[in-house]
Amino acid sequence: MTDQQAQNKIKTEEYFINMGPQHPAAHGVLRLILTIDGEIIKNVEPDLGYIHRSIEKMCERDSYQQIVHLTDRMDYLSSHINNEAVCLTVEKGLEIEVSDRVKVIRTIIDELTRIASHCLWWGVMGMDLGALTSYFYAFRDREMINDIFEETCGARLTMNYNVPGGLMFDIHPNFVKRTKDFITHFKTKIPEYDRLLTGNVIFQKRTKGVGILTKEDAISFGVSGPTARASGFSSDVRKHHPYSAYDRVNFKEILFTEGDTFARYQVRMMELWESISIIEQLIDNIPEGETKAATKAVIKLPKGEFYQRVETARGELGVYINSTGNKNPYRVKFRSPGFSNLSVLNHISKDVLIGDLVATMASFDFVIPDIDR
Amino acid sequence: MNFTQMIIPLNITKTISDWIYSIMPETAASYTIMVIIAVAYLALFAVAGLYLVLLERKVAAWFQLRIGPNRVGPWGLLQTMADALKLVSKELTSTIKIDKFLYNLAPYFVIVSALMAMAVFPFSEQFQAFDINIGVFFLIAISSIGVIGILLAGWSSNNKYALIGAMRSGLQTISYELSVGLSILTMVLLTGTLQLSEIIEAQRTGGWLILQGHVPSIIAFMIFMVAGTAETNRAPFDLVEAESELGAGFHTEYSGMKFAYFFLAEFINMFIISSIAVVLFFGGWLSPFGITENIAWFPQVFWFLIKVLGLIFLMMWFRWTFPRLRVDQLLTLEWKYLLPLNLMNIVLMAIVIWLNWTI
Amino acid sequence: METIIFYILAAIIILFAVASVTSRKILRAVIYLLFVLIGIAGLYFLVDYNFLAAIQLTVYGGGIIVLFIFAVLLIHHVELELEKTALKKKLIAGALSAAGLAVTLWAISTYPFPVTDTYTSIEVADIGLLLLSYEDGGFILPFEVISVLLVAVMIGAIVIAKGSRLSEDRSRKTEVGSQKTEVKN
Amino acid sequence: MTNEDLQNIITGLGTDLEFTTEASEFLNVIVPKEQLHSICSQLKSHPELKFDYAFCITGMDWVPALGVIYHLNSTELKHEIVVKVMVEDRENPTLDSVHDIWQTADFHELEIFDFFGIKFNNHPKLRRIFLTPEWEGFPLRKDYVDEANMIIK
Repeated sequence: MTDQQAQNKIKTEEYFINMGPQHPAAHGVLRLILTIDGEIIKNVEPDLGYIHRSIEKMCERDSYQQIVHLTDRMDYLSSHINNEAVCLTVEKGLEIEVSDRVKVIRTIIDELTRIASHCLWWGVMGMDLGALTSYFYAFRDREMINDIFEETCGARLTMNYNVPGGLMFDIHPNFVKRTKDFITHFKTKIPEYDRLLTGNVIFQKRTKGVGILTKEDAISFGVSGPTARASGFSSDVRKHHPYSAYDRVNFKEILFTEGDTFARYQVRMMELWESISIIEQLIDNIPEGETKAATKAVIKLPKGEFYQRVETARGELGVYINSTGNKNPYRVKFRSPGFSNLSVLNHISKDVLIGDLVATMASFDFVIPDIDR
Repeated sequence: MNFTQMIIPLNITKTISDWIYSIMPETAASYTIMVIIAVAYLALFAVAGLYLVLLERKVAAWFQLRIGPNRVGPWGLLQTMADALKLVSKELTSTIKIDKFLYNLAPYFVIVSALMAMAVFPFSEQFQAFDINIGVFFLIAISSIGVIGILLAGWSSNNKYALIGAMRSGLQTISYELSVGLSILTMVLLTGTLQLSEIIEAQRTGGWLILQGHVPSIIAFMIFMVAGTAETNRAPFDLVEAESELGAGFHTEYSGMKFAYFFLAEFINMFIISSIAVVLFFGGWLSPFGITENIAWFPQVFWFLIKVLGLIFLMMWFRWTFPRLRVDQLLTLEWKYLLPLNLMNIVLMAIVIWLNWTI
Repeated sequence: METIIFYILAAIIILFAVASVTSRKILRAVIYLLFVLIGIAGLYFLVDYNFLAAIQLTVYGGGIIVLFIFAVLLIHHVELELEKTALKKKLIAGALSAAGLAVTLWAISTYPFPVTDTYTSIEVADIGLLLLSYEDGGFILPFEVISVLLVAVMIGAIVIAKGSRLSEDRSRKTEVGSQKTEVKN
Repeated sequence: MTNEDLQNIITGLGTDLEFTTEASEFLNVIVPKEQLHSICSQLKSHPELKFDYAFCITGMDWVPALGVIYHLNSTELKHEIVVKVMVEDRENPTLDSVHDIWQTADFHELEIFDFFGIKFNNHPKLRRIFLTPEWEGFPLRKDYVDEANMIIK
């Protein structure tokens, strides 16, 4: 008997299993091809493209105003921030300076969007770990934000409120009051979230020390957003490359060093407080001014390359526009946070159980159209 | 034969039995009554299971800031009836490459073993179908059969998710059966009998067993509820059908009525676990402090059901609050914490009885 | 009535015993075996040996059959079927079974079963006391011996399951040795 | 560090490098494709550069050349550059993979292979990540034609 045979006396066999494209933990049409030994995951291979709509190709055909609304459909949970990214890029190209009012309103809505997105993530994370109640708590509060959005821009999810040069129209008269009401309400609800999930022993056991991502790997894999900050990688675009009104507000960049699922959870929970603080700083003194700078009906960007980064709820969204001076861009590339974040999944999911993979995936907060585009 | 101990509770049933005895010979009549009782139990628990489903949905809604089913019938009372009708009339789909015989057998295994256990429960002093002298042991025996149905369902579906679910179910049920058995044994030390009616009688004078045995009893009760929740494969121990990991686990490939059997069995099992707990810890049909002891017309079954529903609510509370455990944590909990604790608890209980420290 | 039930149970037992032996799908064979065991438990219930019946269900139904199913789950696929046995083997097995049946029937038919009129129901408490009694007719010695045996079995199982890892270092050393001898040759 | 300083350091890393800041907010470095891997690994390891974060990798079709644009950032020293590489061969374009330098390149190179058909040497598993394996053509190339689904102006 050779050594190999002696070690494999009890022989096991690896097998493949498809997680998705229709799977409750995939949050959309993400297909993971898992190689499993018993219940231990040996390899995770994402197979994408189930919801690929070729937005980058469509952008080459469309005018700059039309591109904005395509980006709603990428990361639909931070649609306003996506819109803003394109608008900022175009404004950079046209060298338009938008008014302070636009900047402040954009920032407030960005942060509201972030809260709404984190709420949904929190509910779904609980649901993935088997605590179904969190989902409904989160949706109760998210609905209030959606109502505010609906009143101002008519849409609840894919808002399309930004246009190159400003906003489509001014905020609704109720906007300030309702936002303040929401902030007062939500401040009492985050402790409730903590009581339901954060302090739970099972929850902590499921998440602590699971799916550890080191800082070096986070940088090398291009991970961004809360996922990266949980590993200690200071990647907040709002801090490093401030846009809109982020240079005039005080907020902390939440950094953890553990890099495990629980750290990723905590980063997002604490970001909720930071978002509240940002809104509180801005909501009382929205400056007066124009809501839309004058632009031509047909926007033509000068020849050149323009790159703009914004911080969505999931991480760094980069918009690269290459213009030849026409009314259509020559090439548009969206550097989506989800795509880079997904690439690290296989690396940190070796030799873990299926349950751990689900917890890790939940803490990454994937939105599949953001990955597929 | 113990079958003769079957006693009919209310006057109306007395009339029916008199009538049956009057129209046919005695042996034939007794067997007819047996069949009638069996059918009545079947119908009763099928409906009870359905209403537990409704209760769960209402409780869940209550926890989750919703209203819950409220359209079919008054306050949605007929909702699960409508669901059952829908499931009965649904087409039974299955994949081609299954083991047909075992695939079809599995749901019946699960539901029959669940229903068999119902026969021995004393709902009131006289309302008990089969007062077997090894009552508690019989319940353990029956519940150990039920897992076979789940294993068969998982294997014969020829589906990897179902197979993983079945494997998990095997691990879980075999492990937690130990804790269920040992915590029952702790209480049996106190009563000295396995017969359910005698266990309840022992609590008539000395108070409920959870008080009589104080510390070890309370520990035993806690372990029993944890292990019982695991036995019924309910959250936070629902790894068998963990929907975010395995789709639906062992019953991924089942549809229509066969799926409904699994679903119903879960709720009947929940009822069984709560009933055992009520008999062993909370005095079965005995009223608290004997407040309705002297009221002749007051149905004892009321107290039994109130207590059972209380414990069922507790299990639902678990389900809608806790996240799910991971499979290795599930085994760690049982083998490293519950089992040693349980063994120590038995010794503690023996000492308490030996030194006559019971209340 | 009880005779009717007995014959029904007997028929079930024989039918499923035959099915269990002839089935070519291994898990089905296990399930047929389970039915045989449940049938036997039914017989015990029929003669009011409730305790033995419950033991039969727990140990054979809940324990051994579940272990069988587990083994099958681990190694077998739904679509696999066992090989057909050769006619020669069939004949030998049939002859041996017939011989066994003949011996059993002969033993049963020649044994003078004493008929008693006194009916005693066995209480669980009596069984428990008897198991732990060290007087005449007590079972404390076999009880303890069996428990020691079970511990030995358990340790053995653990050693076999972990065996490769425990002897890993040793086997590595021997392999290094064998390589050296190969070089010499 | 200013773009001039960066340019001075990077000039020493390879030969035939072209620099431009025209029509772009970053310093653009155009690298010959043969030197791509060596320059990229030096960009990461050089103590004064430390470009450890490739925040965007874009496939490009400058008709007739195909190419890749790397947006690089140093998380420590906070400077950014853009590296461009071109390949003229449209039939069988091949570049060196940089996934061993920035692991994020693994997925981005898959995306570029999928849409531009640029093959990457030493890539661990080059496959079509978005499109089906039997898909014909590379959709983001300017000469890609799909008469059924594309509106051609």
